[in-house]
Amino acid sequence: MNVTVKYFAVCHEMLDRSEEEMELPEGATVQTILKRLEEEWPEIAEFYEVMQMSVNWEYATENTELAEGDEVALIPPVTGGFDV
Amino acid sequence: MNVTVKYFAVCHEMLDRSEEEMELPEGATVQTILKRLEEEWPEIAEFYEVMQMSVNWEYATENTELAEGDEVALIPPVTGGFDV
Amino acid sequence: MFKITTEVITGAEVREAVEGPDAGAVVLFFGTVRNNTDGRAVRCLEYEAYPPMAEKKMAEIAQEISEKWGIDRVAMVHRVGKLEIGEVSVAVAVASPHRKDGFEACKYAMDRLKQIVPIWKREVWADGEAEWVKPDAVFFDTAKPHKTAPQTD
Amino acid sequence: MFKITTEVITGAEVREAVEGPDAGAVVLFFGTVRNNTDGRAVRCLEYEAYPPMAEKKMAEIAQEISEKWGIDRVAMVHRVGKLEIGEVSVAVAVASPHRKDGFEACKYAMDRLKQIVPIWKREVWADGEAEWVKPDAVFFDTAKPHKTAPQTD
Repeated sequence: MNVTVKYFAVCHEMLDRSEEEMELPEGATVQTILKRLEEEWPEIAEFYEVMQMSVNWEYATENTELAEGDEVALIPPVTGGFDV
Repeated sequence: MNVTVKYFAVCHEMLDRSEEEMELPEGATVQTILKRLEEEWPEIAEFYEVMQMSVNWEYATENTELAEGDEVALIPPVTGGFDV
Repeated sequence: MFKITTEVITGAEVREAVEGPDAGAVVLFFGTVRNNTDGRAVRCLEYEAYPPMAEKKMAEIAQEISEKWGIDRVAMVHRVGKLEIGEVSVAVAVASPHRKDGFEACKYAMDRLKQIVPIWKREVWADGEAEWVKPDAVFFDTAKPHKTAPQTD
Repeated sequence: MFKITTEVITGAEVREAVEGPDAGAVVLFFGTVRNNTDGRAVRCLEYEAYPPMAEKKMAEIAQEISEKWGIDRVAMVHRVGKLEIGEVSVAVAVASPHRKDGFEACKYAMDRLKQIVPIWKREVWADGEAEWVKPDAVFFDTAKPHKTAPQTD
């Protein structure tokens, strides 16, 4: 199946792209994407513990299962609004 | 001595004037003014317990002593701003 | 900026009075004239103030805020005269480095304004009756029409 | 009204979205770009968002406010792109029948916005360095210049 993966802020910068299509095996989860990114750029794994993931605009876990056409995103810690 | 006395809102309406000059004996206090108003319009005394007085733009008590040129005001319960 | 005005309040006046390049959080409060009070239809409101004392008391509230929160950017404006439904009667702006303090200080300003600032409201009902309002209850039902009350629409 | 925008935020957009003849208290919050962060001079800020998810999360915050306070008039707008000192990054408006609820709900909206709405800030310092910010600390120091960072003034 094919999914779209989006990268924002520091992830966008690290991976040097803002989104891509990924072909994944049936039964793939969010974890499948994280592992694939780690192969390409090992440093990104350091940020996994502070990062969240979303599937179709909703926060998801590593175990969330994916389906054809899903929009997945890596969500670094959000810092919108006003500082203090 | 002469003082200016100001009436607002419901007091303005009851007394049918917004201010007046009052000639008072030496040693007069806010109480002196309240008594004089009560003689003219006995009903006003009913409101004394919920009303405040000011002398020269500062809240005062019945016993506040007055001086020549003071500006005194009857302050009905304030209701500015927004209701709730 | 602590002001009693007969002009329309836009909000820009209080906001500009508190904004600055080092103040990141601005909290504003607007009180507007509602079309009803406890379900009774309102035609308009009339506000009267004792302007010099009202402005002095507003400045005192700002001083209290400075002492409590260390916030020096506070502005308050209250309109007087006849106000139509939806018009702004009062605007308060507070700029602060921390948003939590800004919300608290702005709320405090409104609470104190209603306690100590000499401003009075007269409700003109849709049926033409009018009365001065007192906190939590009608203070005085006017038997005779008030001088400045609109008798027709 | 829950919106990510590249346009200048005036405040009128959120205020108009919540105002009405029966809503008397309007509380607004503006977050503006400060000229310094912890004393270090800031040249400008850059915000990036995930717009569809950000707008969805804003609507969820409004739903939480509706459940907690029974307030249905909430509007939020957040700007993205490069913002200069003094410009508004975020505006929240809440109209309510009671001012206490309005202050609480507006503060809650800002608290939640900073927790769950996918928007990120990059600080561009006066000396030209830039970094993505994380809550309470710098998340990541960028070794290479960011694609959209201004390198000169």
